[in-house]
Amino acid sequence: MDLTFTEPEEAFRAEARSWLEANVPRPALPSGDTREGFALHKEWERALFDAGWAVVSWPQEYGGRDASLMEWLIFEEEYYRAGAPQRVTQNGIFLLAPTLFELGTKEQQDRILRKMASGEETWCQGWSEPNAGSDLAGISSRAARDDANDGWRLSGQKTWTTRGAFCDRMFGLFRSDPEAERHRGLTYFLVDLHAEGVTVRPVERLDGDEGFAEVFLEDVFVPDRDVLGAVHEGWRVAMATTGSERGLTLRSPGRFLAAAERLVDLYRAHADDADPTVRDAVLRAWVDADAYRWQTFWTVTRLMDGGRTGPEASLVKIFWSELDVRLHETALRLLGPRAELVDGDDAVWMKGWQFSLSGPIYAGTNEIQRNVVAERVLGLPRR
Amino acid sequence: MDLTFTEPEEAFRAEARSWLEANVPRPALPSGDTREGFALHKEWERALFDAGWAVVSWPQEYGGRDASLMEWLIFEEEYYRAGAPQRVTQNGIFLLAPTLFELGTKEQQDRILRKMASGEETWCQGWSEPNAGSDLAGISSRAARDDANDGWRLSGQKTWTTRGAFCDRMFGLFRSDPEAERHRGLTYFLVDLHAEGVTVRPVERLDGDEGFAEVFLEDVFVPDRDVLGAVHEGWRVAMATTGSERGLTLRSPGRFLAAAERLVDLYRAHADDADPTVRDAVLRAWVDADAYRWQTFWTVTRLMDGGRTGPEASLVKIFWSELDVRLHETALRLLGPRAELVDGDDAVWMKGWQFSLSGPIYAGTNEIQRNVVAERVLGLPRR
Amino acid sequence: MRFAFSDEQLAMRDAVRSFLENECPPKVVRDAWTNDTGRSGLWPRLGEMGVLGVLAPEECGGLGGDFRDLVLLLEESGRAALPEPIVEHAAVAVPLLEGDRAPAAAAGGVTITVAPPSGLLPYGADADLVLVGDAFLEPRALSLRPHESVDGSRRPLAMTTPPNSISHAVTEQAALGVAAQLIGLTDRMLTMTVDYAKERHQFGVPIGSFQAVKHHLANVALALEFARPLVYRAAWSMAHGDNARFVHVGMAKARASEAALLAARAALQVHGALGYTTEYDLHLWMKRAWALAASWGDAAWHGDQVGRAILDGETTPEEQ
Amino acid sequence: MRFAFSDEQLAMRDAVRSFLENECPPKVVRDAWTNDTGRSGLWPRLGEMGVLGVLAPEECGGLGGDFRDLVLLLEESGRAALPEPIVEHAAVAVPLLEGDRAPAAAAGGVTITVAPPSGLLPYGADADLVLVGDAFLEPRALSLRPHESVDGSRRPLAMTTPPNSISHAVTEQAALGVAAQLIGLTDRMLTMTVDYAKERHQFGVPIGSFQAVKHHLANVALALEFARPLVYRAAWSMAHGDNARFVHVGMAKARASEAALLAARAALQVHGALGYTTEYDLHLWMKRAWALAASWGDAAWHGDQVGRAILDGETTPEEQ
Repeated sequence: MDLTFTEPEEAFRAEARSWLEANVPRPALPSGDTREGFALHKEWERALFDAGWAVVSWPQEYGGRDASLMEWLIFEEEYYRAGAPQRVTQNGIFLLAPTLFELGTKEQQDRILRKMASGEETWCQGWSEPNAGSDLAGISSRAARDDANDGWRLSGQKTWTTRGAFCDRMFGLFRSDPEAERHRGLTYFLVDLHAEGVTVRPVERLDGDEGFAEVFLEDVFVPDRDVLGAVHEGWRVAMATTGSERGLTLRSPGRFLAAAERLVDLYRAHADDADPTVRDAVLRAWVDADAYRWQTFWTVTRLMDGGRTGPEASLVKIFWSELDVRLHETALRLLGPRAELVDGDDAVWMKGWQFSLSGPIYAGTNEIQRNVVAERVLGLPRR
Repeated sequence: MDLTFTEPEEAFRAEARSWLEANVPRPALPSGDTREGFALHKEWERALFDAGWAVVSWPQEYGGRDASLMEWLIFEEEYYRAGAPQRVTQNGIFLLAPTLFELGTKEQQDRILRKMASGEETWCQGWSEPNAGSDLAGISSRAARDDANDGWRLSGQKTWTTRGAFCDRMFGLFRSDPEAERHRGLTYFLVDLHAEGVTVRPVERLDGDEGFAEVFLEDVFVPDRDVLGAVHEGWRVAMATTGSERGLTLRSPGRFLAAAERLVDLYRAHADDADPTVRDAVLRAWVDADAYRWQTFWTVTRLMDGGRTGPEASLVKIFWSELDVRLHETALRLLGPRAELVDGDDAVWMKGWQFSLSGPIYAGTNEIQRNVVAERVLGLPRR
Repeated sequence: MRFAFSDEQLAMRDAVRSFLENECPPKVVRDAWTNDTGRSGLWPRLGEMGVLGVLAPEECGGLGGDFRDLVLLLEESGRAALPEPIVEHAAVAVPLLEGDRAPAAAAGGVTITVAPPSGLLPYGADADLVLVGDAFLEPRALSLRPHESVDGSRRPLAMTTPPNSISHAVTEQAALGVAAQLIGLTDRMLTMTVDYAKERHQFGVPIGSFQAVKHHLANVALALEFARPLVYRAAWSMAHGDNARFVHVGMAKARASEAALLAARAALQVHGALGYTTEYDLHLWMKRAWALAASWGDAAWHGDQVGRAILDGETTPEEQ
Repeated sequence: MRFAFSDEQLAMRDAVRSFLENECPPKVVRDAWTNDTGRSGLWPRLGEMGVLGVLAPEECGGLGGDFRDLVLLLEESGRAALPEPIVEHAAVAVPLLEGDRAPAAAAGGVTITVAPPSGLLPYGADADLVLVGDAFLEPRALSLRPHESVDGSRRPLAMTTPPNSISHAVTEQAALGVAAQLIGLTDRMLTMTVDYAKERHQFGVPIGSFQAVKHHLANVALALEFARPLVYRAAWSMAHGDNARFVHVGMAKARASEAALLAARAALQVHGALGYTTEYDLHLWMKRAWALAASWGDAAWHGDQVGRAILDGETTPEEQ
């Protein structure tokens, strides 16, 4: 056990920090969940990519620098510490890419990964459907075989696709075997959102941004080369990867460490009229973020020794999502009656609060995640 | 709406207060959940009865004074304010008596109620069995017909009977129809614990008192006159009464108002070294008790206007039991490292803490109670 | 001791409830986010019904009532998320008015908002008068800056210099009025969510049959059940002129604020992604609850007031 | 950055775990409530194994190790609810000893307890020496009054005059040692309860299949998962002499205390009436957790220490 960073790790941190200090846009970009903001964020992603910071843990051939998981964590800390923009490429990089690395063909990797990393092609996810939310196996969108054209024809509706209104491509599951039920007979497709038969309707989120979209597919052609993994094996493909090889999660500790520091600053600015219970809440948020940091170093050391992450990932998702809610709730308490304002400098907290509220809902509600912990970590009966 | 007490109510309060001030034993009696303490508490119950305070809300013929529910609440406030002893007769008075008043025969009422109220005959409940805890319908103790002697023969085992080792009689459900299942085919019996075939084994509780007992029954004869309500209808009998006519609950606000006042005193004694979060916890406990008081006045006014209590009783049970746990937890925080001591004056808090922990468990765990609220108050599907 | 409302009070509550169910459906609340005023257009009719003048003397066209007569009506305004400064106007300003302004205010001919310690005037842009300290001023007499609220109907105007002193009476009446609205908001969010949990199916069953969902909603019911009597008790203390009314109002506002915030959290969590869109109505109630829970003293501020009385033996509220 | 224990440290942990599983089953803990000493009788063998002398220099018969080598062993002592003053002795006293007392202490030939700010000496009745401030005194040199603890094995003796000053080092080593024990207690209570929830049937199914039970236990797993690394990190900070170690120990003790109290609550609630009897073993762990969570600074006290550093920028711990 040695909890000091190595010289190479320190050097990596220093390089990241100085580049970010020199390049992070000031003033901050408008929300990337709006059309204008999204375009600006794509430019930022291009700059990140050109400097080799877009996907540090990827192989160099795809625009990465073969960084270790520990270095990836360090980069994330520096990225959020610098107040750098949100990552509009994240769903491709963190959700699709690990699956591509593990189960994609070399042709798919070569064709897709660099453009994904540079933001030239932006990806959104197409998991949820009106009747398949927490219960993903309820998917009813269909894929019909089109032998004549060596491909498939997709029809159905996907919903809650984040930034779907602005992205170029979508990955998702479709029912390729109409006979099969639940988890069986699904295939993992990569869909061009500019293709014929695709209609995208933006949906306004709690904070007013059009961060969601409904995607309607009518007889949309997808060539065989855009099937990821084996036909009818989509569920296994989607669940196969933990993503632990090239980046643990969409929500590494760095973002919460930075948010906790900003919360402490806000507390100091309001310390005179802050009541003692809110002081305790500020401290809890800070300690939560630090606890998440050390739990992550603990996990990453195990992974670098060849371990795998399993259902413990559910513990992590519950922890960061609820920490994020408490952290922003505490900020609003500090702002008191001015918290309701959505213009002015402090408005970032109300926006962050609304964003944080999605954490316990998406990617498996925390109720489902607690079931997973109980059943797969603790071994309680499924029933 | 008039939230002042009427002159008769004030007079009733004054009379109760002065009698209690003159008669409450000093120093406090030892725990009534020990053999010696139980005997002393029976003497106290006798004194209460002789002065007409044992069962204020009962008819005079049974030793009461026909007090209104509001007066009963006032008496409870005064009783706990005076630091009077625990009521070792409570399970008879609050759990069995309401059923006797509603469904018992005049003969049963005349034979049982006065002796119950005076403590001459003490009652314990025989609901739980080793495999029937939260799931009361899992009862397997049997009642076999004994026509020759106009009665029944009971066999089986009851557990967690509070003060069962010291009580004279037990009320409980037994399976009188071996063919019937679950809630059907049960009969409500009144059992003499001194009868032949009864073996009582004391069980030590968390706090070291032998407050529980296991009751083993082997072919115990019970005459027909000790069947309460109709044969095979025991479940309906047990569930029939809300007890709202003559006393709402084992745990009226008075006890928590008094405990909250003692907590405030404890806080004042430790205010210098108490941290701000514990101050907030003390205040919450006090406000909880006050909220319970006003919610009860609200409910009782409705009842006095002819309303009934229903599943809302589950809300009340959840509230007082969790308030009691938080209240005592807060006291232990104030005591800090000295909280672990179970000798000396402050030990009442550790004992009270351990007692409070039974609240969310007995009489239907709070998990079950929350289901009841969701299903029967809010109307969510049972599944 | 009789803790219940009179038949007249309940009848008036029922009348207002059905009026708002008919005239102030979610669409009206939603439109208030985008129309010119942020308001419902129902103000004069609320005046006609006597809602605005409950606390005005009869000779001024009011009902000559007290807070017991008003509290249930404010609760209904919360249940409907009525986009109006009804607490500021009917619970705070009207009883203080003199002269011919009183009848106009009682009738809904004018709209009055009140300056809280923050100096943020809700519905300020469309108000005819503003109560600042103990003076009724015209908006143009003040230096005001427009702001946007997370609740698109509130349109707060910020005073360059917030009022330096506000009477206890104003704080108590405003805080209790808002507490009553929060109770109504909580009740409505709970009902909306129970209805949704019965309909929405996942894993082949209604989500309301999952124990975790049941317990979320049971906890909201619990908070509501034990907060509501504190609000009604405080209404009586105000009507009765009880010396400890600042304590009773403090308990009411603290617990009502906590209940509403809990209800909003549970409602969103149970609704899931659907509740996370502005196309669904829940957010209108949720955002109102966020704004009101923090206005006229949040749970911590009132808790502090109560603590000074209960733990430290103070007998008067703190100066603001 | 490498956050893992060495193979040697893990091997020692495994050895101690299996030793305690065999030699310190629940019956031994239970007997300690009623025997003469309140102890397990395993002290000399713990000395032989080197557990007591981890922090003693090799020339004194110790292992010359640091807190990284000790923390897992103390966690095991918590898992087994070992009724011994092992934290006071091995984590606090041993490294401070000089002369020929050190070998004896490392070997388990003597037992040393430590006076906390409360002046309550755990296992004081059977101790050979007491560390008071910076002095090792014999019990008979002190004026002591026997007390009963909710944990029948602890047998605290109260000093008539508690120590007026205790070094930061002592507080930090004791608090971290107790934090490690609380992690072990939490882990064990969670395991006991999971096992029970699998076996116990109600309504025809294992109670562990009810979502409310699942979520109670998932919450304990959550608290444990994020408290444990804070304890190990603090162990490294102690070994490394990190200037902020008082902050790291504070976070560790605060979160370990909260995890253990949560685990005790959940364990009892899931066990129901069975867990409420002293015939069942759970109470032995629960009561140890209650006692240790409050000793050497409870969650609030350590939270205050951490707050002074993080929020107020203090760089040294508060004087006691």
